[in-house]
Amino acid sequence: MEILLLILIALLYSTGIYMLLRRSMVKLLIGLGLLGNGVNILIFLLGSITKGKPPVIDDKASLFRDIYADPIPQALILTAIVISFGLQAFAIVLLKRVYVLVNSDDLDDLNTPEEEDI
Amino acid sequence: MTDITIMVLSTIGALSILFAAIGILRMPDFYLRLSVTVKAATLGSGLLLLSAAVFFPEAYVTTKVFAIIFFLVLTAPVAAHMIGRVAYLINARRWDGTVLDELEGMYDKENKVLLSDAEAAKTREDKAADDQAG
Amino acid sequence: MVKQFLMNLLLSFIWVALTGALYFSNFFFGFLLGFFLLWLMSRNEADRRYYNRVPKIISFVLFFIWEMLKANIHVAYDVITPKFFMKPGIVKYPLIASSDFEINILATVISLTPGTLILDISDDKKALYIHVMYLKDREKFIQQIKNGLERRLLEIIR
Amino acid sequence: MKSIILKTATEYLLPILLLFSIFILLRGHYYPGGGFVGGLIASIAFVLHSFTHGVNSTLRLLPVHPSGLVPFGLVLSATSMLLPLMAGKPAMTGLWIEEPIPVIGMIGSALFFDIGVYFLVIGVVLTILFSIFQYSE
Amino acid sequence: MIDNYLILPVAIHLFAAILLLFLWRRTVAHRIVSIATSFIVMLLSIRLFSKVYNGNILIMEAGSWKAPFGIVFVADVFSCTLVLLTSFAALAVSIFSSAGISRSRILYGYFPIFHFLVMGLNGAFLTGDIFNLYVWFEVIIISSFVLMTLGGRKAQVEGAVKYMAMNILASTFFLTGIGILYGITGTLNMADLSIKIAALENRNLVNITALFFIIGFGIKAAVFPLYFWLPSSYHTPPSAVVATFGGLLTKVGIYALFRISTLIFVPDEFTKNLLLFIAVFTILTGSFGALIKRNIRRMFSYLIVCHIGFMIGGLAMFTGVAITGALIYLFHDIMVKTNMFLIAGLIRQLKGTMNMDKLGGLYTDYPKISLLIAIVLFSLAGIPPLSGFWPKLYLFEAGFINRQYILIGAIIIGSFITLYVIAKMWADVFWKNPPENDGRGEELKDSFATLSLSKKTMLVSPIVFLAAISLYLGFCAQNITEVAERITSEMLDTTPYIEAVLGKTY
Amino acid sequence: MSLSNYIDYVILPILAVSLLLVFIRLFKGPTTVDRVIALDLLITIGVGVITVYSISTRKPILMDTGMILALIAFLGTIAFSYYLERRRKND
Amino acid sequence: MLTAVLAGFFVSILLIPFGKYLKNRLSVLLVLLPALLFGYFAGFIPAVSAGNPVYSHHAWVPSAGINLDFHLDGLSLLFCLLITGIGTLVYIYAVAYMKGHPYLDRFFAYLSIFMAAMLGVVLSDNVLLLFIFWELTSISSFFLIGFNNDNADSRKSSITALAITAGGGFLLMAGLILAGYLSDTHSIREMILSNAILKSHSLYGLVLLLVFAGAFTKSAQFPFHFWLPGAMKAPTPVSAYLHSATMVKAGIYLLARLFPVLGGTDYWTVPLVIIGGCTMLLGAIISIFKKDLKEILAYSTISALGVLVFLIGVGTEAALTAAAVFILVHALYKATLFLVTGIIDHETQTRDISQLSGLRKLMLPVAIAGALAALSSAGIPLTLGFIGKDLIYEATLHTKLNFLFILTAIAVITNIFLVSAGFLAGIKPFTGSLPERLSGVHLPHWFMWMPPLILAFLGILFGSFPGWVGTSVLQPAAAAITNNTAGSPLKIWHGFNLVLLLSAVTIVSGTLLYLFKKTTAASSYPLLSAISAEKTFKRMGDYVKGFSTWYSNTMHNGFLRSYLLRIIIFAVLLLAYRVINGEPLEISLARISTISIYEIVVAGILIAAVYMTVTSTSRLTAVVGTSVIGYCICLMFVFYSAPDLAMTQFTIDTLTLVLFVFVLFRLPPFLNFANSKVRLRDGIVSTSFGVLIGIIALQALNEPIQTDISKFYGENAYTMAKGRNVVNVILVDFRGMDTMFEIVVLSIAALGVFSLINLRLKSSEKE
Ligand code: NA
Ligand code: NA
Repeated sequence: MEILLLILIALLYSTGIYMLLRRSMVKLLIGLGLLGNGVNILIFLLGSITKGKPPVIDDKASLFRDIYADPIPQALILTAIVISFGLQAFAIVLLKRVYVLVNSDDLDDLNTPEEEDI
Repeated sequence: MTDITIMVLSTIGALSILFAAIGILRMPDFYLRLSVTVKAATLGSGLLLLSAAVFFPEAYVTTKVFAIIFFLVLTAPVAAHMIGRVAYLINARRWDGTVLDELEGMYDKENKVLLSDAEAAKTREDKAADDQAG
Repeated sequence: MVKQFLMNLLLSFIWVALTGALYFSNFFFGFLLGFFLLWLMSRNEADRRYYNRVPKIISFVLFFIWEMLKANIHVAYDVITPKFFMKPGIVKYPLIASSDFEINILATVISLTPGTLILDISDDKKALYIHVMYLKDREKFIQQIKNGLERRLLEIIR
Repeated sequence: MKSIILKTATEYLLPILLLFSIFILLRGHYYPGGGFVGGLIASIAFVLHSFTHGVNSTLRLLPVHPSGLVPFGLVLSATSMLLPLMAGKPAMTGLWIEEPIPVIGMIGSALFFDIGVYFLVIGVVLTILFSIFQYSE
Repeated sequence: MIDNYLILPVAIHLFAAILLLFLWRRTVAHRIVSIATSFIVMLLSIRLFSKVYNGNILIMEAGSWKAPFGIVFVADVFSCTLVLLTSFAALAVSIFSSAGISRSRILYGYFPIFHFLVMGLNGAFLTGDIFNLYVWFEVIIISSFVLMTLGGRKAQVEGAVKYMAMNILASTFFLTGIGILYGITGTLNMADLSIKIAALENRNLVNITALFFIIGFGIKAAVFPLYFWLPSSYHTPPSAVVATFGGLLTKVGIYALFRISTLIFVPDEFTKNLLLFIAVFTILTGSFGALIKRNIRRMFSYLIVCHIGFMIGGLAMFTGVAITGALIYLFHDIMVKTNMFLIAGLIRQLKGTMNMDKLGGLYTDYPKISLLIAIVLFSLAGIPPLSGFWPKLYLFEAGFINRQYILIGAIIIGSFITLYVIAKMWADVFWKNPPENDGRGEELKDSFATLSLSKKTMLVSPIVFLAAISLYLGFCAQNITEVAERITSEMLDTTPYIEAVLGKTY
Repeated sequence: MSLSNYIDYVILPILAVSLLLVFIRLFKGPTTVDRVIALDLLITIGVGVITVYSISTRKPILMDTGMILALIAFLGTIAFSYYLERRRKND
Repeated sequence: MLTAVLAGFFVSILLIPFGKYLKNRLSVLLVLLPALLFGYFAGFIPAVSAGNPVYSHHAWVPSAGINLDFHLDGLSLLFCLLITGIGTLVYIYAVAYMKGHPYLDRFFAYLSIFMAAMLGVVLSDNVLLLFIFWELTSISSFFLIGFNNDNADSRKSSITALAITAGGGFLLMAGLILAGYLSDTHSIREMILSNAILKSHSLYGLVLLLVFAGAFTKSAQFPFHFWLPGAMKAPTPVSAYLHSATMVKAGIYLLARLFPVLGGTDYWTVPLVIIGGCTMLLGAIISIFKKDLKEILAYSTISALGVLVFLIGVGTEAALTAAAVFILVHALYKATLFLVTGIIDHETQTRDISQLSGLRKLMLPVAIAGALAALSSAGIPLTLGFIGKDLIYEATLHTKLNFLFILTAIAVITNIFLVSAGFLAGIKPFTGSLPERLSGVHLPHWFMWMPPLILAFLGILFGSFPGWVGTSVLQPAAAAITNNTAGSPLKIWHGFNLVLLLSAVTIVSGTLLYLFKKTTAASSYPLLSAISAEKTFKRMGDYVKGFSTWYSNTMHNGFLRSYLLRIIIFAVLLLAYRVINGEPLEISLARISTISIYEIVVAGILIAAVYMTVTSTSRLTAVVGTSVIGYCICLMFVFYSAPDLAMTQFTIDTLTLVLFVFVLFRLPPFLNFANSKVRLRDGIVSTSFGVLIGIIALQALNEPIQTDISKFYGENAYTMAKGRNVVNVILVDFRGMDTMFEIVVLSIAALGVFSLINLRLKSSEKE
């Protein structure tokens, strides 16, 4: 399964980067999203994956009786997901602002000449 | 006994889902796809959930299963209705075999309002007049 | 009043179901929580009677499941066989049900039955537009719903 | 959106979702869930309401403007994080009441922390979405 | 030594920001709370610094969980020096913002976000956990996005989009690095990582992992060829905002680079050469850019890039003398770059523009302010014995010791161009008479003269304050060099750090 | 065939194939509404998959995720309806 | 001594608050500063001439090796006396010259800073301290040259001067640090002791190169000489003081000071002789073609500086003695001539010699001063100039160098031109008939004419009675340069020999040249303008600017995607290098688990969804695609035991979808801008990046996992932190700090969205 995840990671990173290199801001945001997913899976994979053993201690037990999935990568990814949500939400609204300003999502339309500096 | 119950329930459930999947792929127009999928999948998932309720002896799993079924039943028709309505508004193509459409001309598509009978009739007349004039 | 009470009760049951712990304090907590939430969103509805509906509810549920299974098999057959037997159509169904709640339940039930799907409700709440997969006879279909699902449902609700 | 079905559905879904969100919040320490997911579900409840009733109506429903929940959640979490400092302990040290409370279980600073997260997430999501909704309309 | 005191520079900013949120739309209260907070934190930071400098490395084990199990906050001399300098800059910016930030922006949350940003900076300096560092970085990034877009002008949005894209990419690199690091060591505590990484046999993998951090932090530090976001964005937001950015944001990248390079990934030959290459081209790129820009803030932006190269150069040589030089430069740069952008803001208040072609006559109109600005400008240019001069002594000497003549050449070119553009700016902005308005351009007016005395004071006093610190850094260089040398020894021998975090028996 | 084998080698594959079929519809479209209902169906099937998987691994805890899926999946559909109702003619 | 050096700084600081009270005659009080300092340093003459240098030490930045170490020996004393002595006269002169100027306080502040810095340069024993003061002289000179700041030429000249001198300064700094590093000390006295190490070191050449760069730029040596004529934009007292008598001699001082450390080798001699020779010849020739009095003086100053460099380069005892004497000679007569020029300029408003004549009738004391200075410059016997010239010829004739003849010839030719230039500046304006236009001119206040007269008389006095000044000032100075305490006594009369003959030839030829040459502008001599280095430097500057513009605009082209592309390419190159140079990839199966059909299907759907997202021409489809990706990942999280993650991923993805949908619905169509070539390039770059990540992840996967910390969490989650869901316990307890500040991130994002949507600036809120 790890190999499959590795392929997914490679795919998400490369398509994420590819989308970053487009002119459209929507694609840019999608690219950032793909990259974020790629990173999450990478952390998840390298923290080693375990099937069907969620890190939740059984009722009436105070310790794990058998092996369980590493909870740390999960906590890290959770934090990363939430943070990217914050960033992405802000970026999406920024996209809205871009659209209001230049009436397109083409980043080239956004460039402001130096003469307009304050 | 439990095992067999579970097998039966889960098989029917899984097959329902499979039919839904085949349906969404095969059906010739959007409304038919929608019609087929919403309930078959809900039924299928519901049966699978029931088999889980049978499988796990703990009470809290049973309650959880019913909660999930409840949620599914609650939400699926609403979603189907919403998207079906919008599909009609944006003129999703209907299958040639469609035999009747009583919704035809009942929408004020500018304002996305479903007209009452009288209003609709008036709109139809206006339109016919326009056509003649044109 | 009654409806609010019932809603509240429903919420506390859901709470118990969710927590999966059936003891009084938990129920009470769920009740309080539900009361709080309802109070938060308090709205006024005419109060209705809500007694002696249990047998009718059970019979309705069984009827519904039966209808659902029957129709499902019908549809499934059509889906997996190469030829389509269906005769789809959109039917305008004149409503007896009048309150939002009734209409809603009816719509849900109709939608969950394979072969039928609510597309919309007229703004004056007088008619449902139903997409039907096997529309042999419009009038027959309307009567079927009227005497089947809608009647049974209204018996429970009213 | 002018759909009676959705409107009615929302009316019972709103309390159910809210209840569910609190359930997810409180069980977080023991089962999957917690303040985040709980908060997200609660905010989805209001988002749904705003779809059918409009943002202004949803805002009237809420006792405070969602943006007010942000500092409220923050102050709750931050206080539970920093309260131990007053007792001369490092920040984030868990302070627990000895006896478990029915339904909720153990009451401690971690619970308040999670509740803070819950309110904050509701505030954040609703502030973001409602701002965008109002702007788009 | 365990001492929870060290979290206060974070906690107080956090509570101040929350308080400001509760005081939403009360602009006067916002100004007062902000200045008071910055002042209190400055006092606390001074105390923290003296505690650490005169005593041991302090740690706080968050949640009372021992390292490496919990998140540890560590105040060594490096951290608390940066916290201290940040507190100076924050105080100055707070005061300046009270008069220099428009009312609408304050109404829409300028001050709380500013305090979140400063909190983020302090957190980044103090944390001893690599993932926690990531979280702090994100706090910094999101606050800076918001500050950058606050107001929503087109130029601001343009800058913010570029800033955002490249900084999120940086975070991606950083996070990828963390993922790999956790995968190969199973720990996130930096002291623990130090030990585990040193023990790892697959050195190549370690070096690859280091690359992710170098690129991630390199983007944040705006080094060649990763610097593009900086000149794209720093000329767009209000000057008080850019003052914070210019003084501190890139420096967090530098801080992180220094921290990981000394504690976790001790650079091998290739990495050193890479850093050297980066340093030389960063200096040159910044210099060339600064040479051609006619807008004050665009020019300063490139100067930031140029001077980042100096610090990277110090790191690249990786000897005591070199690191000391880079550190002194870092301290100097934080103070002077913050001040430079405040000055840019003041100049705009005085003359209505930041375009050097349209500016002029400041020396005649405001001789005392000009003198004040001259001190800062010449500190930046490294005129001895002002603060910019001292680090170069070390860098040159280190360059000769390590025989890095190309780097020395680059530093000379960088210093020379800095001096040249500063002199040119002095001549154009202060000496030259303002050009006649040909009627086409908009009317440029002095909005300073009409301000109340208290507002004038708020605009000028932070510049005086930071200039005074710069002067102190220059004339009392002995103290600064001692601090820098102490930090260098901390960096070259990390045993005390590791022992402080993990205990004597790790 | 034991129950767990039956679940692993019959039920789960059927569900997986269903997912795949639905995805083909999602991929093909042709209209956005088709994609939207396919997405909705994917999630509903996902609830089933999660349920069966929790039986297979004997971890009822995993069903909690299904609960959330069931409850909020339709929000996406509602949002799309909202969008399609108001959008301009061009996408 | 520290106080003496820093006094100038204190005075200028005091001038900031009190400057406005000094506007008028009170400014004469400022003369006290140089006067007192002169007295102070004069007091050291007996001790120093007796061979007892004075030291003073104050700690400053010991860790950087910079302390306030001052060392007063013969050389320093000579310079100190010049700085303070001429300083006193210039201050007096300036009080009258600048009378009524609105920025008088600034002027004196800069002048005082300069004086202090200059004293610091000549007194520092520590090379780095010397450098600090050195730079301060450049800076104060910058402010003084640009003093008339509304004049564009002034500003330009000041920048040029600063660029040249400070640019050289940076090189000098490097040189001094290198010297300090090689000899392991920053003290010049200690360096002298270890000079053998320095001279034999492989980097000796580099040290010389850097030090020369500093000295040549500062002392206006060819080809860096052009800043000096430009510097004449400064008020005349400044030209007299900085740009002839003192600052430009800092380079000379430096060479002289470092002679015992670095001097005496071929590496030292050859460059100095060549550059000094070129400079002296060129400066002298150009000087007589100039019409502007100040320019004539500027070029003759350049020439004189060339002479000094030349002498130090020659490096024999005689040459160094000659240099010591010539420093004094030149300072006295050139300062006089500048001050005289200043008076003429001040009173007649012109400096064009073709328009000036007969002024002796109106300002006799000035004429006397000018004439005396001109005579001294010409080296007429009984002037100090005569002694100086004699010593120069003596030195050139008695070197052990080759091309002795050429060197002497250059010296003679230079001096002939210098004689002529001196006459042009000191005599020409006063002789002949007085033009009508100038009849209204009158003698200025005695504050102005007295100082040049004093200087001129001193030249005669020292020339006629060289004994005292020779033994007590010049000889110790020469001794300090040669590092030889027993210097040979100063001789005025060498008898009738070749030297005398050359002197005579020089004077006669110079006088003839003065009498018969018609004043012509230098521009009419294309050869001279062709070798003007200024143009070369300007062209170089333009080239650098052009390159910078091209480079910066190419690098920073405004397109986000190209920035990102470069960042990625950089990353790809580095990672690829590391991966390829690393150990060969081994795939160990230790951490590989089995795979099931549902995993393959979910992964397959994910891949197809990615494809759909990337290739879609519809935004909405792309958004649907991203949702599918998210939901597939959610399923994977369920498969791999992460229910909390799955929940969060699902809810957040749904919310993001809602958000996206709301923002998208007014956007115009999705256009594909890139052509297939660009897409291919981007595809290659991004694919290689992804593949590299995959390979690296695989390598990391091969490392054994360490689970100490997650074991700790498993053991303590319930017992200590009272929770069963370990992930949640991590989030709210073990790593609660992460969560705390992650919700801060969310809050800020919400705040940002709120303000981004609601805040619209008023038009008055520009910035
Ligand atoms: Na059960
Ligand atoms: Na909790």
